[in-house]
Amino acid sequence: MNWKPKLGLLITLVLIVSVLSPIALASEPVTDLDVAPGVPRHETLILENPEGRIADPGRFNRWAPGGGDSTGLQQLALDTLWYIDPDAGIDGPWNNSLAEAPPVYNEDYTQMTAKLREGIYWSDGVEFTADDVLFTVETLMANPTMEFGAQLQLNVEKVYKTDDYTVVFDLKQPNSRFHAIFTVRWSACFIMPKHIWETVEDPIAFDFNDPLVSVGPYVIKDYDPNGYWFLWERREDWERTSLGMQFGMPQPKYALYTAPGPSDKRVIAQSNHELDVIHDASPEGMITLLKRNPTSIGWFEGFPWAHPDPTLPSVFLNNEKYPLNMKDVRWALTLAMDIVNISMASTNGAATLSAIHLPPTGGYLEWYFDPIEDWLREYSIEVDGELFHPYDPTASLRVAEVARKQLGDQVPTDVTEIKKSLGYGWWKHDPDVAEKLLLRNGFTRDRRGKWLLPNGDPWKISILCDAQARPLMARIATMIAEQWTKFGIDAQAEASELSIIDTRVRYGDYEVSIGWCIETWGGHPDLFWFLESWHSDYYRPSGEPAVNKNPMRFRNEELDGIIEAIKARDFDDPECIGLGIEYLKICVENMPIIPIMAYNVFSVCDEYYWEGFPTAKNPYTNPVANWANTKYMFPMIRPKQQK
Amino acid sequence: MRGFLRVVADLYRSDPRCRFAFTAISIVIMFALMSFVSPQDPGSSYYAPPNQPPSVAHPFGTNSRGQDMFWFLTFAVRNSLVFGVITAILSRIIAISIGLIAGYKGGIIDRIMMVINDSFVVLPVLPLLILINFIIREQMSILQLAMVIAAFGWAWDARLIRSQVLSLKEREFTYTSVFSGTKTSSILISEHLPFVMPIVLSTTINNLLWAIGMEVTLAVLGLSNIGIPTIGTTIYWANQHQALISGVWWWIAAPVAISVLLFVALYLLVVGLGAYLDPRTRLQRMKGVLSDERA
Amino acid sequence: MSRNQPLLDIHNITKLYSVGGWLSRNKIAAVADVSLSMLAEEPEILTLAGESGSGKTTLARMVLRLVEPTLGRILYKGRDITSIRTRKEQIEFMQDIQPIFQNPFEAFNPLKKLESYLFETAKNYDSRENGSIEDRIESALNLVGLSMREIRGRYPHELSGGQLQRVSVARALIASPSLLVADEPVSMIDASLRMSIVNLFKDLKDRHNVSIIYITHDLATAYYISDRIAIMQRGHIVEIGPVKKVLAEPFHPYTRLLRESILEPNSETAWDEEITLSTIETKEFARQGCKFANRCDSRLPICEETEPPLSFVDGREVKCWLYGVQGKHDTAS
Amino acid sequence: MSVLRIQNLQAYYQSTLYGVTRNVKAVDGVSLDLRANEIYGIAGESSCGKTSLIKVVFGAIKPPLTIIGGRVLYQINDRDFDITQTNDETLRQMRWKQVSYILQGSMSLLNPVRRVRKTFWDFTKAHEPVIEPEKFEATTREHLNRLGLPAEVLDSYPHQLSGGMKQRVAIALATIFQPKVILADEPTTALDVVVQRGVLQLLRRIQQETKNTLVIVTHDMGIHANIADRVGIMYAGRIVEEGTVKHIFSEPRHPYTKHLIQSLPKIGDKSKRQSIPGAPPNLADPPAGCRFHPRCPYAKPICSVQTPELSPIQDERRVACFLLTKENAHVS
Amino acid sequence: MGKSFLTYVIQRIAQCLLVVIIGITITFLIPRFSPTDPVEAVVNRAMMMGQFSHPDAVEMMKDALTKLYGLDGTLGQQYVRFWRGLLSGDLGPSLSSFPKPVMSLIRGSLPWTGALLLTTAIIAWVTGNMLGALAGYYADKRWSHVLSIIAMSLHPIPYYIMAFVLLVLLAYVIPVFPLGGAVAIGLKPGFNWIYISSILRHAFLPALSLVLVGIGGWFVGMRALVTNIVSEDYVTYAEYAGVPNRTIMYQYVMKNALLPQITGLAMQLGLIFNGALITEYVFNYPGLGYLAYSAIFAGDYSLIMGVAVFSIIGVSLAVLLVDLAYPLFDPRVKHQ
Repeated sequence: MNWKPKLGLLITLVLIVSVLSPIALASEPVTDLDVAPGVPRHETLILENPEGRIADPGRFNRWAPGGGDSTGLQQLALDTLWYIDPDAGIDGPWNNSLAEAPPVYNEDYTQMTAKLREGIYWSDGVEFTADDVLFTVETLMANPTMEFGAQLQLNVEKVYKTDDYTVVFDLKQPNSRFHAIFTVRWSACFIMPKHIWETVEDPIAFDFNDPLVSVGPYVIKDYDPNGYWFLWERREDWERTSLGMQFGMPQPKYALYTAPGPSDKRVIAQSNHELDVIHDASPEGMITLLKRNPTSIGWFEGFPWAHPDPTLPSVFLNNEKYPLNMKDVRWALTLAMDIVNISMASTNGAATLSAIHLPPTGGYLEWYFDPIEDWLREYSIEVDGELFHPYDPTASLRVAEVARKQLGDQVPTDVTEIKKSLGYGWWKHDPDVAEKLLLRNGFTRDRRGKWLLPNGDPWKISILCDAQARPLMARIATMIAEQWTKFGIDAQAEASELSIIDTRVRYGDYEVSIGWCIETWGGHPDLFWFLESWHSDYYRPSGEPAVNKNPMRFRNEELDGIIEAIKARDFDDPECIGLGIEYLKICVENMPIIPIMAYNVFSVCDEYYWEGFPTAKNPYTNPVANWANTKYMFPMIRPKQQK
Repeated sequence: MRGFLRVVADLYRSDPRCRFAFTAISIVIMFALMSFVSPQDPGSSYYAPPNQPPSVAHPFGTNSRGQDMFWFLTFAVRNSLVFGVITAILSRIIAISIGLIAGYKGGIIDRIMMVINDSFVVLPVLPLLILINFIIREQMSILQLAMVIAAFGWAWDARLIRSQVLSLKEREFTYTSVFSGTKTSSILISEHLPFVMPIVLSTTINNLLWAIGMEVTLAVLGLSNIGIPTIGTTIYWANQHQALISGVWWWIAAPVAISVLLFVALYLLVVGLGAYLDPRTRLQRMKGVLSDERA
Repeated sequence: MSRNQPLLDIHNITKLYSVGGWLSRNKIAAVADVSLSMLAEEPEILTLAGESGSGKTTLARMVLRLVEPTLGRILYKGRDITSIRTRKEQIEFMQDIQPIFQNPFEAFNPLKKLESYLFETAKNYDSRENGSIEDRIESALNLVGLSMREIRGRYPHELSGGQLQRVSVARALIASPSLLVADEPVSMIDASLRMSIVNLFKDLKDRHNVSIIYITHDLATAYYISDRIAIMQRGHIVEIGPVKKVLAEPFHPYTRLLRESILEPNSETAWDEEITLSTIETKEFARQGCKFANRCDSRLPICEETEPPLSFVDGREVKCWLYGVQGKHDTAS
Repeated sequence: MSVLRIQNLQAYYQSTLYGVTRNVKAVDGVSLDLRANEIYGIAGESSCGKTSLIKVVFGAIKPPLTIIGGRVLYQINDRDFDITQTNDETLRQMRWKQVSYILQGSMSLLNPVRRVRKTFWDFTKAHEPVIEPEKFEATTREHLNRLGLPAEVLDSYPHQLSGGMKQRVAIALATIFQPKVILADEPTTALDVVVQRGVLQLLRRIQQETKNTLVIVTHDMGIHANIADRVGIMYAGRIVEEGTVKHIFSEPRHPYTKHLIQSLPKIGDKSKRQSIPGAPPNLADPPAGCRFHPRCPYAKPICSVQTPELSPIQDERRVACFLLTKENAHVS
Repeated sequence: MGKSFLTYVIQRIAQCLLVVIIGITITFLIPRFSPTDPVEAVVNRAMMMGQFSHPDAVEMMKDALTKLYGLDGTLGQQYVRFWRGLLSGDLGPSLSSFPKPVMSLIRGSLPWTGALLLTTAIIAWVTGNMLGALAGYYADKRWSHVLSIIAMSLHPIPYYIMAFVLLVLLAYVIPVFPLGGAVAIGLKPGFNWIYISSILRHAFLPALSLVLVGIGGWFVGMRALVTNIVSEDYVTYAEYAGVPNRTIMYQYVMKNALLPQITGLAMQLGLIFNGALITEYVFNYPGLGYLAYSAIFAGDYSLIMGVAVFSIIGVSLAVLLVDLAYPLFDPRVKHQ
């Protein structure tokens, strides 16, 4: 009985069949020519939605929690009065979108008037008018849990129209920056279609899904009931939108926002030409892509490729916590950091450094970095009777040098180019001076060289960072921990989740954390946007939630004066820049947080199906896919002929 | 101790599986111990040229953080091992106590214990671990993580042990001990424990594997203490630097290969040791008379 | 019968078990309404005999408190043994009643040294005589014909079955019990060694005043050592009385069957008539009337319906309608 | 006419366990001659090698059990073969059809999760691959009927049967093809007296009906006395005495046999009986010479040096003892 | 007769209920100690807009949200409210996707997780046991050793790595399978070959990774069981009787060894989340695991609870069913 070979045969057969059958299924090509039935690949732009899977994909109510923001919704379907581009913009950073002109304030900033564009239509054919704006404001004011609701309630005394295209806001108190609510930087308060929403009983519960009426150039065509992808189709009447009206036809007939999964997969997907715009790759992913896929491009043509977001990752120091409440200690910690290594560890050197408390992006180099450079070079602190100049104007050059060892010629050699892409300078790595600063404040070292606090306790620091959603922060924190440890502080990176970090930081339940509380318009020099909450009026001690951007609990009388002065001036008043420079000097002096670099986003675009993506050479907008501003990409890119 | 060494020697000599297992385990342990003489601190980085493939100077290559993978892994393997072993021991203590007591006492105690036990069996462990991690991760040491994971890793094994004890307590030698006036606790420990040892051993390996797997899972999701080098955080960092697709395969391959080697060795050891400890073969060995020859 | 307090007094005990599978379940009485007593001043060896499933082991286990009776009482020296709660009471009880198990290889943990059992026992029970622990162990071993020299450092497998069973007895004796409950103590012992153990039991009774409940299906050894014998069938004692009377001239048809089934080691007496075997045991448990009726050659119509009473006949008690008078009641004390 | 001749068979358990090599001399020079139409009893205590002997005779030789020497010759249907030399396929064909085996431990012989009918089917099918279900059912029922077993057992699972019934099913399984030789190893151990008698009477009836050879191996002398025609007494791997059942029980000659028979209690006889002193030897390290000599009250110096041969002392009677063999009689 | 069975069933169900209640209570309590707070999460998100929000506005928002989410009141009150809702089949609204009912979120993901994991669990179980049984039955053969080593080596490979290596190999180096998702974009659900083949093609890599890692455990367990059973008397007896090896292997060895593995399979369902979460993460598979994962990050108590409740009830039910059905597999089992 020869059953043994038979059984073996049977099992082998089963295994072969089970392996082969799906491969046979796979004979259907993977890189389909069509993205979806009837949606040709070459007419589609595929972008990454960094939010990942959207739990409730059918919810398009952008004004209340739930659903996704960056699914194309805020980029392609919604619109508001004004946009400020973080970069140069197509015709300047300021764009009047639904508004026809910039906001007009009265003398004492208690009234703002917005003039709307005519000829804009909702995708269902209803005209967009002042009624929509009024309705939006009133609805939100009636529902403080909706985004901007509480804020509008606090600001707006009355809103009314003088005609169908003019909206007037009477404000409760003077506010020269009220228009910011309706000005997109990353996002803003978008306008609702009144004719859809007015019948809705509970605006919070409303999904805004049947139909999703768009005022942007695209309408939703289909979406994954499981929230992984959203497919948009260009409106037939695209020219009746502010984008089409101003800049012509958006080129892709379709736009697909997808969540491609872990970062490795984004790289694979783009190599397979299945993802045109990666929101943010890791630096290594970027390098790999450039090696593997000749059509992939970054913001800069060469190193450091990444787009510097107008946000400033910094080392938050809780200014209330001993010993961080001492200026010398904060400075000592700064001088104990070696920016070259931090840059290498976090981004392989592809970081745009900033020694001062503003992100080195957009117009800021010109507005703030150039004017203050000389002052920085001269700036000194007194240590043991000697003057020490802490500024190191060559920091970015040194980074470039180290990076060149690894990446070769891709790293620029031209100083101007380096300054533009890698930043100007940073603070010196000078542990000796740092040591002196500590010693003079009563710190001592134990036998093993570890620092002891003036009260004799060992000095321990744990650096709160996000290892999950923003690995860059973890990489920075780990490197700083390593450097501080070498310096003699018992430092450790403490990874946690974004929601926990945010809450802890807001409540002051931390000593050191990596994050950002300084962010700017990028395309506009106004600082009031983030600086307002640094005013000591809004100071909240640890234990109470910090107001917006002052989690480090910093207050300074001189700064209060500057903030008040900015507030009293117009948004576009050039004097604001001078005041801003004074703000920078105060910060350098006190070092409330240690600035590190711009948030460099490794947005990678694939010029396989499309070309003309925004780059540093042609900086008409920001390629970072989740920004509402990326809508400007659509009329500017061009299909590329495939061989 | 001498007895232990004899057992090891016996197994080593007679069983090729065990010979391989001992060798491999010794290598892994030696490797882990080398962390104590490591010239490199696992907390420092960029001391070596990054992304170097394995070579004489760097047997496991270097990673993108400029760390020598050989020396880095000595720490990672040591910590993962320590973590796994602590978890396994703690959860064994729970599983053995619950299993022995529930099985021996029976009745209402058994019922209550088994309801609790089953409740733990049906819990969705990973989401809960993630949550607990949220609550107490801050600076969670290896020991604390081990305690948390151990708290979820005993239930199924306790059931296995209990079912064995259910039959053991009906064995005559149990009654002999009872009538010798022996206390319940020592009956459980000195009479029943040796019999459940083979099963304890094999569940220990599974538990160890499960625990280290859990740690890797948490780390991959960015949920562990990234400051401590472990197999999990090694993979975390490799992922952050996209080692798999940027060609730095040794960053992932080295820890995976070590854990595969370790576990294959542990399995083989358990098979060999299980046979050795199994009361049946143990008797055969000691008596030299084959059991089928007894009427 | 002496009106002195009995050593062991079993009153109408019953043990019910549930049997059956998924869809059917019955309660069967492993031991049904059994009464029995042993006297204190006059040590005896009482044999419980019967086929497997007759309830003899369950009965013994109830006496040992390893199984709790469903109904009825067991008094040991006048004390209801179910009232034992504390460890102290338990120890006192066990010091008086000790078990000997069937399989000496099973009675000791194969992974433990034998002496540990002896030390453990000696340690846990107070000596009734003076002497160190060592001495008490040595004298118990001497009683069974062994000495510490032969035991020290040995594991169970290193001894023969006979030796092990002696150790088992010695261990029990360390507690100086008044009653030994021996469940098939020689069935696993080789024939060439068996009698030494049997003789040992006899000796213990004769010379050391230990009463023994001896459970066996081997009627030959039962005859050899015991004073009284109780034949059990399907939970009932069907015949009880002096061993010489019961086995020499069995009354109950079941006892007769048992007696006839014995394979005498003598080719002259080889049997030749065939017997009927019961096929389904649980049916026999569940049947009304006499449990033996379906196998009985001399069954009467009444046997099918009504359970026979225990009748006192010719120095023994028999539970059979052939001897019973209707309406006559249980005569067991 | 002999059906089975065992010639100077030596079978050892050769094992190397954790570095210790052992030779357990389970069967050490056994010669037997079994005839058609007889019940041959092999008596011996635990670990005397009787099970190993039966295994070798059945050809169930798996490591560590190893044949060291000797032959096991079957003469069935005019075919001769030595089971120690036969290939697997012949062995498989021969088994159950010609020789079957009832294993010790009836309680676990049946697959607990398989209905008895299926087991019968498997066993039948193994040797009659083309049998049809109807025919199988009919023959099986007839077979059971012949053995006095209810056909309902076919629908049962093993656990639903009593111990005695299981053993009878095992016997029925072993006899479906009416083999010429049936080897039964402790077929009634762990059964009650009454059941035991029933099972033995079944075995005897089968033997009487088919006139085959039944080999019963058991330590229970009562069984031999009651059903065997001839009995071989085995001690420590060797046959020490062989004779008709009558002779063995009425006049045992070997000191071991004598003691064994005399130590058995009998109902109606309360006279004192004694066990044989000492214990059977460990077969891994048996004593030199006659293996019984350390326990033998009649041992002479030669007994510890030379091994006595199993020699005929009268018709149908063979004994291995220097006290009885003529050529050594003078040595005393 | 049937009555006693009924009593048993009732007892067993009561025990199952108790297990469910304890399990759910544990799962209810743990997130309450979590520092993630759904209200704070929404507030943080609002802050992300970069806009200045007045502290009073934030406070207003927080109070309103707390009420809206039903997070006001003591732990006890929340617990009672939770059970009241659960018993009426309502798990409440999701907090991170407010006001979407948790039930409807789960409804969307459950079929995917269920189908993928059940199928792979069964495939892994069958293949693992099959190969394990063969390897155990022919323990002396060379191929048996090789198979064992392979199975044992697969077992310790982390899910993530296994999944990713397969992905890189079969979706990148040799791009025959899609990178992720459950079905091709834009395909309308329907009972047609295109849709079904798309599902199969998308499920292949996730399934393969789960199966490969899952096989090892069953293999090792089965092999050990078989090695024990092979020495059972009834196997020897059947071998002696010349029953063909194949019959012995399947009917005598494997069938018996499978019994403990059946309970194992039911219990295994409890481990579903480990594999599922990572698999879904790597392959963008729209299942419950990833849903739970994001719920945790959003501090979405009600969604966490929802997924946990489903998991606990699912596993308990599976174990209960296996327990009740066990006598069908094993005729010896008596319910007591």
